[in-house]
Amino acid sequence: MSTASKPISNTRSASGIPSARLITWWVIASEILIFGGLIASYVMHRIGHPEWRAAAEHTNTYAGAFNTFVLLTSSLFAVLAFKAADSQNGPRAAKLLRLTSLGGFLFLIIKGFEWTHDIHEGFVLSSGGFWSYYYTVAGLHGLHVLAGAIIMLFVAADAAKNQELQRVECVGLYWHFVDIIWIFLFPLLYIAK
Amino acid sequence: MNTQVLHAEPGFFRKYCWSTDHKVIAMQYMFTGLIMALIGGYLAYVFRMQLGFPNQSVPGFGIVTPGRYNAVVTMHGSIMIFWVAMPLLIAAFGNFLIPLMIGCDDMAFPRINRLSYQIFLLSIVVLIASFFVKGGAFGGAWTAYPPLSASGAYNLTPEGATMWLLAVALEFVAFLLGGINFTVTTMNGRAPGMKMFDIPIVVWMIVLASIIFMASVGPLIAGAIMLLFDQTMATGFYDPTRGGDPLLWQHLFWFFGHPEVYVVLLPAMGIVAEIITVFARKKLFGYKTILYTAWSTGVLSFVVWAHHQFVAGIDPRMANIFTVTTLLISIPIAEMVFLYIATLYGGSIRLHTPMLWALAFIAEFMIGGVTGIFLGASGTDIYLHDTYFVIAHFHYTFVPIAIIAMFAGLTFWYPKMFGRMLNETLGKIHFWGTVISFNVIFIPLFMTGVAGDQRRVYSYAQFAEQMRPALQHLRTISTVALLVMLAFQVVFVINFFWSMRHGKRAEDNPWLSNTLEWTVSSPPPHGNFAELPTVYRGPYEYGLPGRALDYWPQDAPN
Amino acid sequence: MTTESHVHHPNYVKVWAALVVLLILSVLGSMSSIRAAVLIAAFGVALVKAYLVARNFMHVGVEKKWIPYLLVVCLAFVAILFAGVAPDVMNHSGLHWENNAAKHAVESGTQSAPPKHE
Amino acid sequence: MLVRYFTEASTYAHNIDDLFLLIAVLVGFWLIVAESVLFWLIFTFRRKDGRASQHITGEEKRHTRWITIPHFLVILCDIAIVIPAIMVWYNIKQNMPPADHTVRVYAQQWAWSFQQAGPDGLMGTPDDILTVGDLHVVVNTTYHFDLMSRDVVHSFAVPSFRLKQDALPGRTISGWFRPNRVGTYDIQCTQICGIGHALMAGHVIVETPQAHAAWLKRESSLSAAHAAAALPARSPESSAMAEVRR
Repeated sequence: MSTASKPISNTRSASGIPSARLITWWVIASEILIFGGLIASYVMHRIGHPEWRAAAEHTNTYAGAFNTFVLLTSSLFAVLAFKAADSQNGPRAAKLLRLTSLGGFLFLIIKGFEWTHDIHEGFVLSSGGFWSYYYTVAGLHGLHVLAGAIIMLFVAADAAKNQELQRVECVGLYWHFVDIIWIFLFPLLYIAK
Repeated sequence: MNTQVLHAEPGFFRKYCWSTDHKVIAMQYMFTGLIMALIGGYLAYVFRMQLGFPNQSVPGFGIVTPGRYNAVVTMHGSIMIFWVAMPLLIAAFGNFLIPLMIGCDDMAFPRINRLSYQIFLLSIVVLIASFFVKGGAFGGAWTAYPPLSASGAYNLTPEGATMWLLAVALEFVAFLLGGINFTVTTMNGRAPGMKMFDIPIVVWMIVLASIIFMASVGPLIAGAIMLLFDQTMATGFYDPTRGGDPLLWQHLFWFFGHPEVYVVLLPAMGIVAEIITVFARKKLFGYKTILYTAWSTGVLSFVVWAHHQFVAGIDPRMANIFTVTTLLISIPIAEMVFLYIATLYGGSIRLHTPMLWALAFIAEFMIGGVTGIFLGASGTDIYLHDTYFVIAHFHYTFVPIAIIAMFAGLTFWYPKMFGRMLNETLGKIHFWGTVISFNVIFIPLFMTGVAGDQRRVYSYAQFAEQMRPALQHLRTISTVALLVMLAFQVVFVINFFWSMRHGKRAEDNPWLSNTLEWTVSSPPPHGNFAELPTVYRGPYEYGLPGRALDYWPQDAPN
Repeated sequence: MTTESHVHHPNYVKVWAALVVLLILSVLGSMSSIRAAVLIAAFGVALVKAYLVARNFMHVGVEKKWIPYLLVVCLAFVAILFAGVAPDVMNHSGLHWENNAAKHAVESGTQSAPPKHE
Repeated sequence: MLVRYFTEASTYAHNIDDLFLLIAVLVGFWLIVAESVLFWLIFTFRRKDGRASQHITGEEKRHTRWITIPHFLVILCDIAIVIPAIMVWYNIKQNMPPADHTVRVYAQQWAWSFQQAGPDGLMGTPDDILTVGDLHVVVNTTYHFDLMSRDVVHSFAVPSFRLKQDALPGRTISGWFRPNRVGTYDIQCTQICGIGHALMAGHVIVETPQAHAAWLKRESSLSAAHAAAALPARSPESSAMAEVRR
């Protein structure tokens, strides 16, 4: 693998930002609008329907808080991986990225237990307005976590061989963005009752 | 690793089906888009026949039942916008032109580009398959307003509705990937020396369109997920009895739906700009002003969406805000058209086929533009909303965009794409046949619209006031004109394939143009440029006094 | 590829510690019985946390100026969407219209406090 | 101008028609000017041997004024359109003149039904007149309507009244009209509502007060028996009907 076999277009950087990072920013921008549209819809319904509070009481604040902690910590590992990659320490970056990915999977496992509990209580996707939004918003976010955690393993495999280290930063940017979405979902779904 | 090896000649499969070459992907998009245009045209033929000659068996289709009529109308709208206008104008021309025009060897992310086309193809497979499921294709109009679209009990096409929604969602993903790639490529991949205002307008416009698309489609993707759950998981996002709201979908849809108009308009404007400058041998009048108008159109397009919903049950006070913003957006668009017309002043105009198409675009688009004012003004929209006036209006914008400007671009860049010239005589026959019959189709529809014909109705038998004989004559005229227009497309198909083998061999720069794509051989080789160019000036230096040639290519040092 | 670093690396562990403290604050805030306090604690803290992550982990401050502008413009579009849709969807009545179904749902939902299991 | 294509049968119909004419004149002027200039330029600057094209950047003031002057004129025209447009809109959709009568309009797949007060003049009493498909109204009388849908989105359109309003399930949307011409006029559904969309026709019958009184008398003796089993009045119940359909 050498940069020579990539198209020149990929290596040029007329804007001053490398293409890989630039496309990550554009992806984040478009994701803001996808999540933004969904969250805006949720918020306007939530304000208009005070009776949803009764349903919101059933969400487990501590599970949500612990998941926030897991994501925040994984974000820390992601940014430390970037720091390692920045100093050309591929193996260390790979190790940290795998920890980040582990955090992502841990998040999903906790989410799985939480949802199993909710479903046993009788709250499913179609149990009413709040639950529909609860599962849809968190589910869409969960899919992003899953995708990020898997992509990160591939990036880590390359990084371990000191290849494509610039990708460590990009996948990290994406991960922090997913983290920020959760930072807002946590109060929206678990605290505002 | 598995990145592709450049400049090596790959096998047939890798070359045409699994290629990451932007030109091959452009051709894939183009041929797919043209095939979809044929399907869309066939559907138009079916429902126009039913309207022009009611209740007779349509040759090549059969009896048009109400259910089939709804499905045919829905699919015509969806296909023409999502699977014809967008792939042809943005994806095909964007893929072909952007790397060539900015002087670069490929897209910034060739494999994402390939993935974009593959997802697009998958969306078509899902869409076409929906014609053959139980209940047939979705019949709830391309706007898919719930609760009609949300419940199979209402639309009677439960599987078709879900597949339609999936297909549209996949198409969105494909164009998000493609559009972001275009944007990054243009921002980063430009040849040395090409500054922001040296980029050809068509590239600017495709990139702006991609950005507008990206910014407008997000909420609708979210909305589509919710509608999908309403259809399949018994949720109630749009169900008023369960805390949902059907208006929410309308807002999410039109928040995307209106910018979408500009998503396809801007690339068409870009194509026309390239062509009129080359064939008038003129510098574009006010290059920067055109860009500013395009930007302001893009921004304004996000605050006008509810003019599609004036009578849809939104609060009537909101309509006043949206009337003002809607009329506001007419200002930059009018100015852009003025600038195009002004470009012709002092030119030396050659009326080759591409130029005819480009000029026809300007002339016809103006009709579409001014008739929009009737609909943007809330007072008249009360009467005209959901009548054939609306249909005639937006076809006077979409046909110039997706058909006329597309043909303009196709005839203009055909020599570069295939290395041969198109036949001029056949091209002109096709041009006049298409443009004249296009007007004969839609001018009668303006009249039936103001005479009260409502949309999406397979028969007016129940409406005494619409059964006036004069109206039926107008509908029949329109249908016959459509048949004529479709027949003239045969001329194009013959010209297209005949010229590909037997046309005159094209030189590198047959139209004596300035932009970089004309400096490589026709068709361009894999990797485009033998030596990557450097840019010294803007793209429209024509008729410069004191020079031997009346054009000055961007990459010529002096 | 990127040999020279384009960012200065702050002490990431400290930032993380601040984020965790903020998280604990918002959970503690949620125990308050004053609804306004809960909401302010929750969303105020969320904004601060998002800022910290964007600033220190995503380095938006060091990135080219237009990147944060781009993100802000996207947020502005979401705000426009909200402003245009909320009068119809969030409100349940307006000039010459009334959302009976939503009002009915609010009434019956707030009266029958225990949620129904399906 | 519109009256040539469609009868005017309500008091505000001519407001819309006048607005249509105003817009037609203004945009028609611009369209003709712009198309003429376009074709004039095409013919004047056709390629001729020995005449080279000029180099005009379009950035000098003496050139840009050919754009900026029309630009400001377009703004003026926009203002000249937007003010009357909003006035017409305000008059029809925002400002409701006091009603002489109220009628409830129910849309459902695929029929219109109407509920009017019976001889006692009160809505919601057993002697209410319920009709399907036909709406009987008195000429020169101001009506308010409360529009409701039982299933999907429909649109209540009476083109001769220049009236159009979507009916949304779960909502009651009000409006008004004042017929001023005796006759029978079509009611259309203008929002696609399923396979029966084209069958969803109705008639509004504008009558003289005498004819209306006679109709009322006939109808109230007929409907007294059916009143109890008739249509539900409010939407929660009707939504329950929608639930049953699933």
